[in-house]
Amino acid sequence: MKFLSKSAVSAIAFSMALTAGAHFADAKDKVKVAFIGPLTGGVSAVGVGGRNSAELAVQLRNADPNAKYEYELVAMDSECKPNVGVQVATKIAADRSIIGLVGHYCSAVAMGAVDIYHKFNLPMSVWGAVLPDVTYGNDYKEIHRVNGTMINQNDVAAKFMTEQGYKTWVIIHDTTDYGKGHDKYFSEYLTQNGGEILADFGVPADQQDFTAELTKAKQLNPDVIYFGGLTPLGVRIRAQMEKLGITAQFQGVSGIKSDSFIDGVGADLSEGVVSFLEGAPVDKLPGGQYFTEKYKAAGFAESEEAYGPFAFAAMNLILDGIEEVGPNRKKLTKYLGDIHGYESIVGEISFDDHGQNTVAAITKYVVQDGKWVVWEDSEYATGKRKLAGK
Amino acid sequence: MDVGLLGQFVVNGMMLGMMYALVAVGFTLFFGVLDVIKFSHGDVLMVGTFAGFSTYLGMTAIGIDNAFIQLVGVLVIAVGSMAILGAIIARYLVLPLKSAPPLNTLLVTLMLGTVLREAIRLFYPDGSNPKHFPSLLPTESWSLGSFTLRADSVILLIGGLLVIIGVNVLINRTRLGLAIRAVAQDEETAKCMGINFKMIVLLTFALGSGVAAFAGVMNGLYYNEINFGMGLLLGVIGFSAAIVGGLGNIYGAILGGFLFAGLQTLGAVALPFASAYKDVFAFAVVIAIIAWRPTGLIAEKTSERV
Amino acid sequence: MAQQQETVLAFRELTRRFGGVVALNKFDMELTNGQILGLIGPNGSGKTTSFNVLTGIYEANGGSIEFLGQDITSWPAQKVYEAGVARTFQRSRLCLELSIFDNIMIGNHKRLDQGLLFNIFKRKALREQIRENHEEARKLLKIFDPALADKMFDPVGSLRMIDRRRIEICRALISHPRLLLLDEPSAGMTHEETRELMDDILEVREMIDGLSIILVEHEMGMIERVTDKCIVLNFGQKICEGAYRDVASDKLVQEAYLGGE
Amino acid sequence: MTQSFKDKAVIVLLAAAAAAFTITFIAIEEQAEIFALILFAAALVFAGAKFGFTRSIAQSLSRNERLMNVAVIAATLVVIFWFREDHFPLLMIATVMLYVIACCGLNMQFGYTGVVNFAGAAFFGVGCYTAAVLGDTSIPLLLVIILGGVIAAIVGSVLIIPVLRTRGHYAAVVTIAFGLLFRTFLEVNDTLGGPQGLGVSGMNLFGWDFNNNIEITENIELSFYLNYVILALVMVILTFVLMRRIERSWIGLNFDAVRLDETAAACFGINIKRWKIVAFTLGNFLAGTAGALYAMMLGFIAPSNFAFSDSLILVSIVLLGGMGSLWGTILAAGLVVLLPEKLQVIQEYRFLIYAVVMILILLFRPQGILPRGLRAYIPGWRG
Repeated sequence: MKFLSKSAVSAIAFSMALTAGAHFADAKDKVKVAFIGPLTGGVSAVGVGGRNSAELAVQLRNADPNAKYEYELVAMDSECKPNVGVQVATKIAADRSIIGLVGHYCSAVAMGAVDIYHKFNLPMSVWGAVLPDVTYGNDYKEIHRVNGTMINQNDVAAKFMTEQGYKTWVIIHDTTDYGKGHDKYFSEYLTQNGGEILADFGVPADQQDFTAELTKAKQLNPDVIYFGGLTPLGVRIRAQMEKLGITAQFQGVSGIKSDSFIDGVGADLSEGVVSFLEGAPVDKLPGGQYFTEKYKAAGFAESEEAYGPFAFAAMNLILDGIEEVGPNRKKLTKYLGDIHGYESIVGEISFDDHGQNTVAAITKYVVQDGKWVVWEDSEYATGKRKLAGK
Repeated sequence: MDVGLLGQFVVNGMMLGMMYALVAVGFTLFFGVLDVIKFSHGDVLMVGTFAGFSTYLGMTAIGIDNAFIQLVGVLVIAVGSMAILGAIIARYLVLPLKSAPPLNTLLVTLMLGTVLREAIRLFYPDGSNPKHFPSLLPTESWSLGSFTLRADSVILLIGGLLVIIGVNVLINRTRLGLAIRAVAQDEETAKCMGINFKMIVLLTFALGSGVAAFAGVMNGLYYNEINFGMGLLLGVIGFSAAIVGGLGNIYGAILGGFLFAGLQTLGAVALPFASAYKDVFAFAVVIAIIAWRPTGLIAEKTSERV
Repeated sequence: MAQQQETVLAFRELTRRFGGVVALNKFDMELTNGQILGLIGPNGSGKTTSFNVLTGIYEANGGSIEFLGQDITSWPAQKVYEAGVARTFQRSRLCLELSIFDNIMIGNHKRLDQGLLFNIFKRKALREQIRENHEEARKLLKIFDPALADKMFDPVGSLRMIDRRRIEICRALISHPRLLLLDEPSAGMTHEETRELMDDILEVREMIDGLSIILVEHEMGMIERVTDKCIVLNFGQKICEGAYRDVASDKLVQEAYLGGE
Repeated sequence: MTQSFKDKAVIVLLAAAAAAFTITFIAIEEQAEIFALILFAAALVFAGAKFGFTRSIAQSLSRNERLMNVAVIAATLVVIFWFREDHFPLLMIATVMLYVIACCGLNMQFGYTGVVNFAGAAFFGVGCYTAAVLGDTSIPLLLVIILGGVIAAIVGSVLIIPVLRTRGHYAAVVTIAFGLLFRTFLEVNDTLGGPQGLGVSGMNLFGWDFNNNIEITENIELSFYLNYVILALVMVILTFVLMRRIERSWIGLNFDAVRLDETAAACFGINIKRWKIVAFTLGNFLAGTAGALYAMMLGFIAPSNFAFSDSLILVSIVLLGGMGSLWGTILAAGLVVLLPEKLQVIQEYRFLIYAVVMILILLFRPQGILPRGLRAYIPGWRG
């Protein structure tokens, strides 16, 4: 970006020419990559976790003597607001020295920003936003997504829960794009699978008190309370269910699959809560263990949260691409377009013609003794423990 | 709707209303003595709750596990530290701006709210995630049909009521209260009568902030969950409640608090359209009430001389 | 001098209550053209209230007000002003942040073009109007204090109390009212200043044709010197009416002031 | 003669310095440089006030208003031209300009007339949504911008009754409640895109597509944001002229009288309700027009842009600049929009720093950065 005058540039060029002789033989070219996520505000925990994970990918790559380039991460805060998102997206996209981007947890921000990436030919991969339209709502070849959409997640969730024998649901969702999207797709798949929705409550994402909704839910006596939203609200609803003596099964979405959900609710109340997350469980994959260890070793103050592994995988994908085709946006876009069967810490990645990762497997989780455990490995699957109402 | 369910809604609504009322009382006190709105009130509540939470963690760490002692410790530390914080805010942010336009105070305290919120988010260990607040009260419950009453809810309701009564007695029956009322009536006259104006303002802010901290701990005990953003909406609602009730009047604040809780509950359960509109409904009613009673339900006494 | 006898203002059984307190009780009063009426009475006897009811700040609970042959009872303040009643306030109510010129022009509202389009688009005509009114305000202010007339664009907040009083009176006079209401103009001023101020007012009266004045005042010297007639109020009720000398010697009046039996 | 020459020299130098400062401030990215520049500016301002330069400069400026206006526009054009190829700085400059327009609207409301409005972002948002909905129709887009303002004014009329009946903090709650209600409504109601937001078509003026880069020659391609910056600049100038003309007329006087003393104003025939309605409606109109162009420029809008906190940003610009002060608003808008952006380097800490900076400014300069002066009906004329 040429912010400063042309003469300044030539002056710099001149001085660089003078010092060129001093270059070490093994000095690598610098390449910039970027990260965008919500680093302030209500969902900043996830954003900071994502940023740390992306940062980790860059650090590890820079520590690798075989890497061709030295990478620099430019991380930006979208505040989870579309207008700010468009601003930072423009800033990053317009900076030609940035080759690739790992961006967006908030779908509304991603929706506003994709046009800009297309306009500036900046290849990017979404690391957390789950709204299908981010990839399917356009034909931009620059846009990719390593995580699955809420469609896959709810498809699996609806099937799984009806298979467990549950019949009736009360849905509570927040009124953001995230919660409303989940509500829409889960309702759709649940009806297909024969489940019945007794009531559907939309609540603002900053609501504290759910006793009114839950009292009404209690009267309807559903088998399951489905919550479409993020950890903070999920914690409140689970805690308040207890207050009102609601014994129904609590079912969440990917947004609550975090350790902070269990910390917030406490081990007792979180026991038996189920949720669903795209991708294979991190610790099951060969690289996953490595990620978890390295993340701990890097000494980040904050946890990586549910989507950290995706940010790590997406960043690695982009770094691999740059290593392969060089620091060139168009070539990187093409490289990403051809990704098929790429091994990552969240499982195999294959992009379809919309840049959506198709093999984003959905993993079912249940809380057992204060930990998220893959359903198949849990004592619930073996029948040793039972979900609520079974 | 059966009676048990109705009872459940009433109890829930009262709980919510009590918390709003406690926040609104603070707004009304500050406005009374200084004609200012201290918008960081909700965030002071949040900081108070975190102070209480830390006390609990600290006491557990040193091996004090008697729930009652813990509760007392949590309350004392939370209320005490917020009273000090409230007085500091009054001394260094509110009083210096006394002669500036009133909107300035509002903005400064709003910014202070942001500072408090961000500070907890960034500097409290894992502060950006919700925390599990312990149940320190007995959790026995009685069920009657669809009506469940828990012992902790009852204790909290009574506790809240006692605090409100206590504040009321303090304002109306004590020398300190007399001084606060005198300052609220007319600052100049109060000064002439030998009342230490500054001290009264600081004490009032300490009182209001202490009440907010109590409401925060109550919030934590009731919902068993606290987070850095909990004060923001609570502050806005408390402010609206104080306004709807009529600023400068404790009964107005209580009325406003319960009214707002009632509207939200009503909006969530009884509206013919989707419950997601309940806040739209509650705020629309607030606007309508203010249009109808421009100085609040219990009108503020205006003594403007022409 | 037939014109002198024309009735400008008349109260008929004017009543105003605040809760249980009767601030004005069936107040009857008449004021003729060019007359200066002194309204006296102890604190809280209803003097200022009668101004406020007359100028539409408070509504009357009973009775009527007639001004220049029109029934103006319950007219809003704006309409009363348009009809030709201007006033000052007991506690000075100038806009301290604004300049002297601004404050006087607030009083000139009805003679200025208030159209939105005129003000935004007809800048030339507006400037002309500004210059003309500036000249007029200057002239008026000069009568009170020539030095003030040179400080037309100074903020009022920087002035002394007596200057503020002068500006307040200019604000009331600039629109050529038929009736001027002066609410304790001497408050906060020395005897000398009060005397000076009253002389200025008398001078202005000569310039505005047929200006009547009602003066609320505690300073009896002033009342004695300038009023044609006095009315004494006590607990909202008229207890005496007549020339100052007669009123001052009235037994009821003395009782009211001394509070004795 | 020398006096007037000196004045002119001062103005030209000042404009040049301001342009240079703005360019540097926007261009630099390094954390240390940014802080150094801010400290430098603060020191300069402080020294200027201490040694009385500020006063004599202010006098020079007020004596030559016309020249000053021209110089500011020229300086702005220099800044714009400097960044002609750089998308992001132009986007930020246009954003600042549109915020200036919206804040002028608020200034009309509570800077002049004393009608508080804590729902500025909501009225801005009405403009945005108008552009989103009408942008795809055959209505000329320039007209859509005006319609954005008109519809914002119409939506605002819902609040007129409560706003007229209340004062001070009570009026504040009316607008706060409306702002919250507006955002929740947009999120819950799907007809306007719901929480996912809506795409907005870009500006198109007589076949000139604003969203295409301007190719001058093969090597020079100007950023498409230049289109928006120029249009925004035109709108800012129009707004500024409107605000100035209103301020320096009997209407401005009426506004001030209503703000400062309603009772006295009423006793001198000023129709309180009328002028409050005029100010409230005009203010919302301005916010709406700014919103409409903003939406076209960003190309995408969603409810979370119009939260309470965004309204507060608008209010803080007005207060920071100095109530009713137009130049102050411009300066404060630049500061409030650019500072958090500049602080991106400190990422999650930036709001903490930003809030602390705001508190310090308000504590030490409660009347705002550039307090509004006394009304000068005719520039330079003092009777």
